This record gives sequence, structure tokens and C-alpha cells, in this order.
Amino acid sequence: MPESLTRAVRWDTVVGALLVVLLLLSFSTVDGFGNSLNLSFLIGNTLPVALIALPMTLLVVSGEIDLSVASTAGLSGAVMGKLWNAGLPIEQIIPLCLLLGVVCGLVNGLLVTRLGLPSLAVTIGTLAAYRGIAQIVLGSDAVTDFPTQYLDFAAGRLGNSFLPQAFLPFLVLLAIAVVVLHATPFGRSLFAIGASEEAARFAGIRVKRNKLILFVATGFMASLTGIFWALHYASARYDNATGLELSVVASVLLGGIDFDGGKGTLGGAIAGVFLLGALQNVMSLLNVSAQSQIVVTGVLLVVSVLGPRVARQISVARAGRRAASAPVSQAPPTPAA
Amino acid sequence: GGTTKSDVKSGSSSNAAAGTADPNAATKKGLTVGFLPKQVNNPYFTSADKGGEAALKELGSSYKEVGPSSATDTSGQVSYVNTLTQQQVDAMAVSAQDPGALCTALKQAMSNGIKVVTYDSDTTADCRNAFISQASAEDLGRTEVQLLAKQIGYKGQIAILSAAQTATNQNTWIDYMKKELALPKYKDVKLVKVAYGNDDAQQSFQQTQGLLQEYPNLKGIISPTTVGIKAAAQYLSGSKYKGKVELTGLGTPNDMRKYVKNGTVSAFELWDPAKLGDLAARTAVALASGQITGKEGETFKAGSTSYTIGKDGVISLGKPTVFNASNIDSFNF
Amino acid sequence: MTHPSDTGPAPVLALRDVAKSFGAVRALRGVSLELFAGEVHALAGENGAGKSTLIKTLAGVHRPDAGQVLLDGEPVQFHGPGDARDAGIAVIYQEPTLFPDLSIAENIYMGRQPRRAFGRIDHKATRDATAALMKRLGVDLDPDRPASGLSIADQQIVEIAKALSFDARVLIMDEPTAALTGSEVARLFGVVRTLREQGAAVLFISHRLEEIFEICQRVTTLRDGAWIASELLDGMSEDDLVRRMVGRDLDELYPKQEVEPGDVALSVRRLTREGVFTDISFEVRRGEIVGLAGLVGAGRTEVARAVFGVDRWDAGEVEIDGRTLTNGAPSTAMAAGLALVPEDRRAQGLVMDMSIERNIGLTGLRTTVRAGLMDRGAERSRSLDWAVKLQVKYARIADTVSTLSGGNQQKVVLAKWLATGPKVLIVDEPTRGIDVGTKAEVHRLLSQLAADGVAVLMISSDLPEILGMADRVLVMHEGRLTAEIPRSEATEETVMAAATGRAAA
Amino acid sequence: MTVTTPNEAPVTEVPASSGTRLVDRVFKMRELAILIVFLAMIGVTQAGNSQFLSEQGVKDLLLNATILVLVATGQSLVVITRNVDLSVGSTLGISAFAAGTYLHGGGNPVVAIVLAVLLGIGFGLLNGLLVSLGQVPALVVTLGTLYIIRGIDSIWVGSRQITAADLPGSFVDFGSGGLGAVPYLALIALAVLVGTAYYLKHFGSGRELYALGSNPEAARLAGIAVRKRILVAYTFCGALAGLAGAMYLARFGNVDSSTGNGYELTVVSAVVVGGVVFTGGSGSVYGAALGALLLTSINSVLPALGVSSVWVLAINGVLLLLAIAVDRIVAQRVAAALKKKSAFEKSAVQKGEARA
Ligand SMILES: Nc1ncnc2c1ncn2[C@@H]1O[C@H](COP(=O)(O)OP(=O)(O)OP(=O)(O)O)[C@@H](O)[C@H]1O
Ligand SMILES: Nc1ncnc2c1ncn2[C@@H]1O[C@H](COP(=O)(O)OP(=O)(O)OP(=O)(O)O)[C@@H](O)[C@H]1O
Ligand SMILES: [Mg+2]
Ligand SMILES: [Mg+2]
Repeated sequence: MPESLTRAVRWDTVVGALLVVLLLLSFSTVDGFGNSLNLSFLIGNTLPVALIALPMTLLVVSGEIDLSVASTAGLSGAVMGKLWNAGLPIEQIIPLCLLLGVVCGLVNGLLVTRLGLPSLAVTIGTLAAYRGIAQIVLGSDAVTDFPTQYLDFAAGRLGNSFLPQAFLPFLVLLAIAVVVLHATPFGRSLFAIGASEEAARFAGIRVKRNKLILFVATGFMASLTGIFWALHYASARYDNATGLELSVVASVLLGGIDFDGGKGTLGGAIAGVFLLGALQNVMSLLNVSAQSQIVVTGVLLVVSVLGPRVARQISVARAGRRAASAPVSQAPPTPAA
Repeated sequence: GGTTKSDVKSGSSSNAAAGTADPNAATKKGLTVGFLPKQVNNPYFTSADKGGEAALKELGSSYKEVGPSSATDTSGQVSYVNTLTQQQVDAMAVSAQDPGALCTALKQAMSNGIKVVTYDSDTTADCRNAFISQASAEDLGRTEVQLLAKQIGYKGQIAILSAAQTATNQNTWIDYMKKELALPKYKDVKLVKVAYGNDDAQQSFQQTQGLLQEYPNLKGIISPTTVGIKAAAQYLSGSKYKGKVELTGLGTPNDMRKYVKNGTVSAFELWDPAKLGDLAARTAVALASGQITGKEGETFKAGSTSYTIGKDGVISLGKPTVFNASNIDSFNF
Repeated sequence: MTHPSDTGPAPVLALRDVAKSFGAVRALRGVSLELFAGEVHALAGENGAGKSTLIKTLAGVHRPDAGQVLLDGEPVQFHGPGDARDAGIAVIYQEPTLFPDLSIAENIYMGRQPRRAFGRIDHKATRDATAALMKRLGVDLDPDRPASGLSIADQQIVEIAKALSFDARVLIMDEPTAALTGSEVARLFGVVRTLREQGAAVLFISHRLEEIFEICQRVTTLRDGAWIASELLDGMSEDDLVRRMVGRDLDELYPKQEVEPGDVALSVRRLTREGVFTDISFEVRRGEIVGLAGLVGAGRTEVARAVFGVDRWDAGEVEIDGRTLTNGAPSTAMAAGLALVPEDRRAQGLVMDMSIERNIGLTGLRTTVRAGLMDRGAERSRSLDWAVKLQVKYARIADTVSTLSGGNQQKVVLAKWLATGPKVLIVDEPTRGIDVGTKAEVHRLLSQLAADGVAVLMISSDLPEILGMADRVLVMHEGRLTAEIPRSEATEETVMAAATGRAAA
Repeated sequence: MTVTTPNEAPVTEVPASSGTRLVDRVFKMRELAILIVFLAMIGVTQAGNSQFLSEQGVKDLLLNATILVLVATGQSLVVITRNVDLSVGSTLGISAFAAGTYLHGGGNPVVAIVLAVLLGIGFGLLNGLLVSLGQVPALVVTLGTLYIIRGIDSIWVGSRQITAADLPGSFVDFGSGGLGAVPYLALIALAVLVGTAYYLKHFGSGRELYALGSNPEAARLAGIAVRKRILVAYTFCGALAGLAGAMYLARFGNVDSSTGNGYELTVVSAVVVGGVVFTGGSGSVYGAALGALLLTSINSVLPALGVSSVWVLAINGVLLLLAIAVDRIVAQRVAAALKKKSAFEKSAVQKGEARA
């Protein structure tokens, strides 16, 4: 009973439930929500956040953070535009851009693991640096004339369904991330690193190497997102995806990932991403102003941390009452002779 | 192998004009026109959209405004295009944060029968039916140089303080400024630098400081952005450069009144944003009523004035107004 | 010495019928205890018996579910540790509670620094008072030094100094000596005796029974959260006490099996880490238990850390079964069959927020795997196996280790490493905070491991343990090996002489 | 235990605390390192542009740093307690607007500043209450209040704006005026900074902020009123954000609903560059202030050197990275030197003993 109680109040489950409730309510009451076009918009616009949230969740679980993701995405988009203008075939450009993302992640990772710098500081630095490089690379250009089959892939739907074509690859990536975090020794070691780096090191876990891998993966996914972004919106500019890092961080936090590291589930994070995305979509359809939407997002975040806390206190109080109503302690047994 | 830029034939650059226009069609009433500025709460766009709202009221249609709260949240703006599409408005007036990013969504909207007008900042031409240009870019660029040159006596170093490096309209104006400066009468005027303040008060501030430190002999600054000119004016008025360095550009009378009065700025210019919104609304209604389709050469009446659609569906508002100490008090926006 | 009787003066501090539960765990049930002025009172019990919980109840950290705390015979309600402190109760908790970023002086006087005009802190007076305290304890710790980087023993000293600085009426000490060697313990007991003579009431917890008999007059025994007895120590034997605690007679504490040593398993040659230890060379053979003795801060832990690879060494070589280890790579050391039970269980041994199961599982991430994925069944049975073997006392294997008592946490650390089936096992203070019953169990285990061919290097500040278990004793002094003493010649005198640097190596 | 141990004190009378004084100096070195980076940067710029350190130039440098220094000072207090306040930018924006609204058409500037500070205190209290009473992660809560305050701000402000024309001339002059090259605003910031630093070093409650950031559990056991202290830190941080709002109004004479947007990252950078550690318990407000000065100066230095705006952002980021990396490397080098030194002393002692 206490186990099922504590399980029931786990925040990631709550976020998942909230998402389902929101979707059901919106289907039945909000005009224009349920049609496949809107749903495809909703998912398509949320995908960039979701893509980055995958590695970000792993990173945060291991106690680090990467705020440079949006800039890495912007830089990849910018380089993609530049190379495209230079006449390179897109099939070569995309691997090059992904490689660039890997390099960006590697720089972050090396600064954090080799020099022992705090990742928050490092990635605030590279947030500016990568965006700045993007600006140097592409300047004021906006590249829009990418090949149509790529644009169609990034913006199109699967037949007439509500699913964007890009959703399937995302599902594959999601599955990979879930397995890696929750079912492999690597994932297990991330939780240990996040909860206590020193104890993890003493258990023979290669802390630095694992963190480096995560930063590289994050860079890779950020650049993939940058490419997707440029194709989805058919526009490569140096300021693509500006501010995306805050959306990612907010969603991941909402999904119950603890920024002190060591706690959280990918399901929760992704539920958080889509909860925020769906909420914004619904509020826009209901003509809620952008300002009020901001307030709602904020309140949701505050509730997301106060909620579990209150739930825990309630369950503790209940357990206390149960214990109090338990039979009175017997008289102390006499010492054994 | 692979797909390169040269494999991709450049898409039709003309605007999306479909069907035929019936100039005599009745103006429909009861339409809904959605305004989607770059940023809600931005005073400039609020004035413009207010103008649109008044026009729509007069025409018997209804107005709504949606938009992102940040001027760099392109994906947010795209979502709002989608939202308007979902809500089945009859037409939308959009000021695009990005010429390309909104295209897919706007085309979706048009394919759902929604008329799209851009104003203030355009998208690529095939993603909308018409663009309402605040003033001809050429006029704006050239007159600003003319204003400043006169103030500094056609002699000395000048600089430009722009907004973001990617701001399309800014860049077009700056191109025309350079063309104007190439004329022989400006042979003693030297453009030394274009700085970018990113439409941020602090950055514009510091860029102004930097310009003055780097070029101690700077005689004048052109800032073709309302945020930039305001920040530059505030810096100048509190520094030793006040009155020594001339400043002009695009600003609103309300922002600039103080600096004109205290002698920091002698003249600047702007179009009336409310008129811009007004024209956008009327164009949207004309499109939705079938009076125009957006083809070059079509004409229509908006209020008392008659406008002709130019190349690529561009409709120009007219010449900007120059404000100075003698006339500034008769404007309030 | 006064022996207060039941009709004598009222106890300074007392508990009456106190109960305390954590969820389903009933840590205390109907426990009573009386502390009298001028008396040192021992609290004895197995790991998880509820000693620390009792102390935290006295200190106002826990609010009892039932029963009363009495101060000078009057019931009181402490709303927090601050209240207890204001009532004149000083507490040394089982786990050090220092501020790593602050200086030792600030750690000791936090919240009650000497003041100057306008309530400003008198930094100099704080420093001087700290220096005086350190002198009283006979240790050389710079008051200005930050607490981070202090060894566990030094941390414990600072805790003791902090408690002494209160000049409290009641001094409560939860295993203050667990990390200390003989000389510091002697020093501490000297101070405690003075306090007692000045009329303080002292509550003392230790799993080293000889210490209880040395310093205490009265003992209260707990078993499974229940009160067993409160009685005078006079006339009691260690066996009596153990029987109270464990409820049965105890087997031999040092069940050393004689094993014929095999091949060299661990070989350390000229290992040096600048500024920490110099030119360390020794070998451990299969089946051998080698003790590593020394005073606090001699560098024993540092050697172990370097050998295992969590620290890098500057010069030298380490071999396991003839295979050279990579510098600074615990994972390769583990792969080669080395295991290290670290000194600081909270920071190094355990991930406090993780479950017992997963903590033990952490060393098996390479083995409890099927097709690249975690084999949860194998992980659980491996963890359960070892938790049971080491008699860890827990409610559910999925509970976080932070809810375990100190000694049980130590057992989890042992379980975690024994589960790897090491060829070479380095244990650093393996029985710190472990109760006598389990200690014998751990010793039997180590002995059995050795018999099975494991090479064991045992670092311990508990000299009798070293003498009782080791085939050979290595002694370190100030970062150097000063002696290697065979079992036959190892006595307290020879070891201490080498440890204090008085004997030639 | 019946160990026969010598009862005299161990003979390790290590020569007085020369090592630890060095340790102390290392902590000072962090600030010194930033100062050196800063001075080097200013020096190079001055060499490249003699106008840079003109009276006007110095004044601009100081003015630019003022607002960030104020907010960073408040933020470091919160960070020292192992928390963070991301909502400072929003608080700054809303209090600036409140002060501006009050001054619109003439009000007393002092009252306006007080109003801004009070509003800041209000939001600081809100954050403090949520974090300390709810005992929830500060990062999430203040990210939430960042959005909430920003939303309330934009709903309230709408598209209105306060421009210099709406403000009393005296207030605007105050914003750009000063004693010689030293602006009034910088003097206010300096006073706040010095006061805060003194408080943190010399008052019990100040030290307790460090203690509870260093080890919250130990702080509770030491009887420190943890919640109260955290509440105070947040309130102070809010108050300074409010004050900074008023200063912003005076300085820029221009406030709208987006004022202070995105400021949190700048503040956090300043604090981190200044050596205030995010895990709490260490760092100083002087460091944070130096960090703020360094960051804002980069933005003045690059334009003054004629670096194209295109490059500014990238260089900014690289410099930020350099600053923290250099700081780190210096700290590591010094720690290593210190270790060698103590090793040397140790072996000297041993040799001495051996000879004896
Ligand atoms: N915060 C807590 N949450 C849950 N259970 C707890 C908590 N603290 C203690 N316990 C449980 O209460 C019981 C008594 O623990 P306590 O720490 O008092 O033991 P102890 O006698 O001090 O043991 P040791 O000798 O190992 O230190 C144990 O079963 C322990 O698991
Ligand atoms: N993490 C650390 N950082 C800095 N100095 C340390 C650290 N750990 C230990 N020291 C110092 O290094 C010296 C050697 O400590 P070490 O812990 O190795 O000694 P030890 O012989 O294992 O003693 P014990 O285990 O009994 O504390 C001591 O002076 C100690 O204060
Ligand atoms: Mg205990
Ligand atoms: Mg040790």
C-alpha cells in the first residue's frame, strides 16, 4: 500500500496524466484542436524541443547542463545554409553539420571534464560563442531554397494523418534514449554520477568519459535539431532557434527531472515537453494572449515542484497516522540471561 | 552526386496571385482579419494594429490580434499563423520575423482560402498575396542621408546604427543609403561604420559609445530603427557629445520629443504606423472581397486614397514624414 | 565517583517511554534513559538498534511520536536543534556535520562567534579560542584551514572541539572515536574525564566495548529499538554486555584462519605521490591478510586511493597478478580484480540517494548484463544475496541507503565490493561503526576470503583488529613505510613505535 | 582500549600557518585573476584607442557596469546559499516600469526609487517563501516566477512605454551625471557592494549564509534559522533587482514590457565568472562585481577597438570561456604549488627528526 501510494504520486506519472487529460479535454471542447492539420502543427512545432530534450535529460540526470544547445542548432543551420549557397550537395552538407554538432559538444565536454569547469558557466560561454560564430558564418543571409524533397520531409505529414513525417525518426530516437537511460549499465551509471560523482568514481565508473559522451551526444542532437529546424521552417538564419534552451529546460524541469542530478525519467521529460507544447497550442486556439500564456507556463513550473512536495507531505502525514494508530509498543523484553 | 543548389531551380519569385480580380465587387462585411505582428506589446506594432482595427471597424469587419511576446521567437510566430489558420479567419496581416520561416505555414493558410497580407516586414513574395511597404525603401534610405548631410554641412564622418544584422528592411535601407552617399555632393561625407544594436536598448547604447570612441571625429549617426535612435539619443543627451554629434533616423515623435526639445536631435522621420495598419487592413478586406488578387497594376481604393499594386504585389504607403522642433508637437504616436 | 541511585538527584536530561517511527520502521519503542551530572553514560546496541535516533531525539532533531523528553525533571519540547543547544546540550553526531567551505574556526563557532561592537564578529578571538581548543585536544590543526579536505579523523576532531566549545551541561557523543586511533582517543578521554569531574553529564556511544568500560559508569542497552537494560558497568564483563546487545553469546572476535600464502597478487613498487606519500613498496600474496597501520594522517588512505586509481600517482608501479595497472583508472583496476572499500562511506562508498539494491549493483554494471542491457533479475538477486550474507538490516531492498543506520550503511559498502569477487581486496577501516556481532562476522568473512585465495590489505585504526587479523603488519609514518612486522612479532608496542616514527624501519 | 600511547602532544609542530595563509591568498587570487584579465583588457583597448579612457569613456564604463553590479551582488547572496534567482530580470523590468509610471508627469524621484525597491522586495519575498517554505529546487521555482512576473509585467504594461520625456529632468540628469568621471549611479552601486561585503564578512548572519550554502543539513543541526536566512537572501536580491530597475530607468530613460528580458543569463554569467560557486558556500560579492564589470566592459571594449559588430557575440563568448578557464588554471597551478611547498616542509621536518 505505501509503495503504490508513493508510486502514484510520482511526478512524471502526474505529468503524463495531465497530458492525457489535457488532450482529452481539448479534443472534446476546443474548436480546431482535434483535426489532423492542427495536431501535425502541434507535434511539428514541439519536435525541436523534444529532440533536444532527449540528450538533455540524460545530461541533467548526470548532474550537468548544456545551455548552448540552441546556439549549436543555430550554428548548424547557418553552416548548412552557407555550404548550400557554396554549392555543396545537401547529402554532404548534412553529415558535415552533424559532425560540427559533435565538435561543439566535444568542446563543451572537454572544457567541463578536462578543466573541471562548471557546465553552467561553460555552456553560457559557448551559448554566446556558437551563436556568434553562426553570425560570422552566415551574416545577414537567410537561405531558403533547400531542395523540396527535404523541405517536404521536414514539414510534411504521413499521408493525411496527423503525424509529421519526422515523427517516426523521433520515435526511434526516443526509444533509443529510453533504453540507454533506463535499461543499460551506461544509463545506470548516469544516475549514480548525478547523485554522487565521487561515489560513482569509487565504484569504477568512468565519470569523465561518460559525461564527455553525453555532451557529444547533446551536440549531435542539437545540430540534428538545427538541420530539422532550418528545413522545417525552410529558413537557415544565424538566429534560428534562439531561446530554445529555455523551452527545453522548462519542459524537462516540468517533467520532474531534478537539476541536482540523479533523478528523473525520460517519459516524464517527454511528457513535460508535449504538455507545454499542447498547452500553448490550446491556449492560442482559445485566444489566450501570449502574456497570459507566459504566466500559465510559470505557474505550471512552480506547481510542478510544489505539487510533489505537497503530495509527499500528505503521504507522510498519512503514514504517520497509520503508525500512530498501530498497537501500542509492548513492554521492553527482559534482557536475556 | 547529390542535390546541390544549382539542381534546385529557384522557385517562382512572384507573389501568390490567384484567380481574377473584380474591381467592382462589393466590399464584404463580417469578415475576420487576424493581425500577427512581430511582437505583441511592441508600441510600434500596437499603433499599427490599432490603425488596422479602426479601419476594420469602419468596414464592418472584425479584428483580432495574436502574436508572440518576443520579436525573435520565430517558431512562436509560425504557431500563430497555424492558429489563425485553424481559426479560419478570412485574412491575416503578418509582419514577418523571418522572410522564409513563415512560408510553409502561410502557404498552408492560403491553400485554406485565407488571404495573406504582409506589412512592415515582408516574406518571400510567393508566400503572401500582397505586401504593404511602410514607405519605399529607396525613399527612406535616401532621405535619411539627405537629412543628416544637411545637418552636418555635407562634410565629415558618419556611421549607421542598425538593428539586427538580419533585419531585411534595415539592410535594404542601408543599401539605398550607400547608393545615395555615392552621389558627388556627398564626396566629403564618409560612412565609416555600420554598427548593430539588435534593437536592444543597452546594446544600442554601448554600440553608440563604441562608435564615438572609435571615431572621435564622428559628425553624425543614422539609426533607421526606433529602438536604436532612442538609445543613441539618450546616450548623446547625457554625454559630452550632445549637440556636437548629429543624430537622425527613424523614430516616433513621442519617443523623440524630449531629445528634439533639448537639442540632441534636430530632425528625424517616420511614416505613421497607424496608416500602415489601416492600409494593411483595407488591402486584406479588398483581397477577401475579390476586388484585387495582388497582381501588379491592379488598383483599389482604401479610404479616400487609391493605391496601385506594384511589382511582386508590393503596395507602398507613401513618403515618410519628417519631424523637427517646429512640427513635432502636432503628432502623438 | 558518585553512583546516583533512583532516589538521588533528578537526572539532568531524561527520556521517558519515547517512541519514534520512520514510516514502517519503528526505530524506538518505549525507551527510557536518564543522564546524571558527573556521570558518563554508555549507550550500547547493535547497528540499527536506534542509538542515533535516540540521540537525535534528545538533540531536538527528531520529535518523538510518543513519550517525553525531560530536562531537570521537567518535560520539554525541543522544536529544533537550536532549542536543545540553548538548553545546554552539545551533540557530536555520528556523521560529521561540517561546512566544507568554511575555516575550522568558523565551523566550531558558527552561530555564536565572539562579538565586537555593533554585533560584528571578532575574527581574532574566534581563531584564538579555536587554537586553544585544539591545544586542549592535543592536535595540530590550523584554525584558518578550510574544513574541506580534512580526513575523516580530523573532521571528527573538529566535531569534538565544537562540542567542547559549548561548555555544555550535557555532552552527547555518537561514535566519536570510530575514526580515531589510540592516541587521539586517549586525549579525548582525558578531556571527557575533566568534564565529568566538572559535573557534566555525558552520553557516549561506541562499538569498541573496551572504550565503554574504560570511560563509562553506566550503560543502557537497546535492541531493535526496544529498551533492554540500564545498569552500572561496575562488575559487568564484556560478554555480559554483548549478551544484552545481541541476545546471545558471541563467537570469537578475531576468527583468524591460518592460510599458507600463495603467489604475489598485489605488488606495489616505489609508489610516490608528491606531498602525500613517498617510495611505498610492498607485496600482498594470495591468502594473506596484510594490515596497514599508522597514525591518523599517515597517508594510508592515500596509498589505497592511488593503488585503486581514484588518485594518480607521480612515480612507481602497481601490479595485480603480474599485470601492470594504468595510472588513475579505477575501471581497469576493477577489471584486474581489485576492490577498494573506501574510508568515507557517505561520500565515497555509497550513493546516498540510491536504493540498497542499486548501490550494491553499481559494482556489477559489467556483469549483471544481458545483451548489453541491465539484467534486473540478476542485479536484484546479486544484491539480495550479499545484503543477506552481511546481515544488513533494512525494510525493503529498494529503500534508499540514507535511511539505514550508520553501521548498516557500512555493511552495504562491504557487500557492494565483496559482490565483485575480487582477487585483491583493499579495505579501509572496514569495521568502522560496525557492532561487535557483525564485526566478528566481517572478520570471519575476510578470513574466509583469504582462505579462498584472496589477497587482503586491511587498513585500520583499530590496533587490536590489525593485530588480531593480520599475517603481516605494514606501518606508515608521515607518508613513508617505516616497518614491516610479521604476525609473530607484532604487538601494540612494536606497531606504535613504528607508527610514531620512533623505531628505525 | 588499553593502548599505551605517549601522552605528550605529537611532535608535528608544523611551522606556523604559512601554508594556510597561502590558501587564503588563493581565494583572493581568484578575484585578482579576474582583475588582471580586466586590467589587461582595458590596457590593450587604451593602447588601441586613446579615447577609451577619456573622462567620458571611464564614466561610460562605470555606468554600464552599475546595473549589472547591483543585480549580481544580490544574486551572489542567493547563490552563496546554494540557491539561484532567475527572476531578477523580470523583477528589474517590472520595478523599472512601476517607478516610471509613478514618475510619469512628475513625482518625487526618491519615492520612485523606494517604490521600485519595495516592489523588488515583494517579489524577492515571494521567491524566498516558495523556495524556503516549500523546500523546492530554486532553479525551477525562480524559472517559474521569471515567467510569472514577466507575464504580469506584459499584461500590465501592454504596449505602453516610459520614455525620457515622461520623466522629471532631474531624475534623468541624475542617471547620467556624476562627480567627475564617477557617475552617481556607480557610487550607489559601490556603496551597496561594500556594505554587502562587510556584512557578509563581519556579521554572524552573513557568515550563516555561507554556512548553510556549504552544508544545509549541518546548518540545520547547528541551529541556524535556515529558512529565515534564505528568505532574507532572496528578499535582498529582490530589493537590489528593484533598485537596479530604478537605476535602469534613470540611465536609459526608456522602459517597456520587454525591459530586463533575458537578463538572468547575463547576471548568472557575471556571478560565475566572478568565482561565486553554484554549489554554494563560497565566493564573494567583490568577485561577482568584478565579473559584472568584466562582462559589461567586453561590450564596450570591442566597439571601441572597432571590432565589427558581427564578431562581438563570438568574441564575447570566447572571452567568457577564457576568463573562467584562466581562473581555473591559475587556481589549479597555485594549489599544486602549495602542495609541493607543504610536501617540502613535511620532508624538511622529517629530515630534521631523522637528524635529531
Ligand atoms: N531518516 C530515517 N528514515 C528512515 N529510517 C531511518 C531513518 N533514520 C534511521 N532509520 C532507521 O531507524 C533504525 C535505527 O537507526 P539508528 O541510526 O538509530 O541506529 P544506530 O543504533 O545508531 O545504529 P549504528 O550503530 O549502525 O549507528 C534503523 O533501522 C534505520 O534504518
Ligand atoms: N581529500 C583530501 N584533500 C586534501 N588533503 C587530504 C585529503 N584527504 C586527506 N588529506 C590529508 O592528507 C593526509 C593523509 O591523510 P590520509 O587520510 O591518507 O591518512 P590515513 O593514514 O589514511 O589516516 P586516517 O585514515 O586515519 O584518517 C592528512 O594530513 C589529511 O589531512
Ligand atoms: Mg548510529
Ligand atoms: Mg584513512
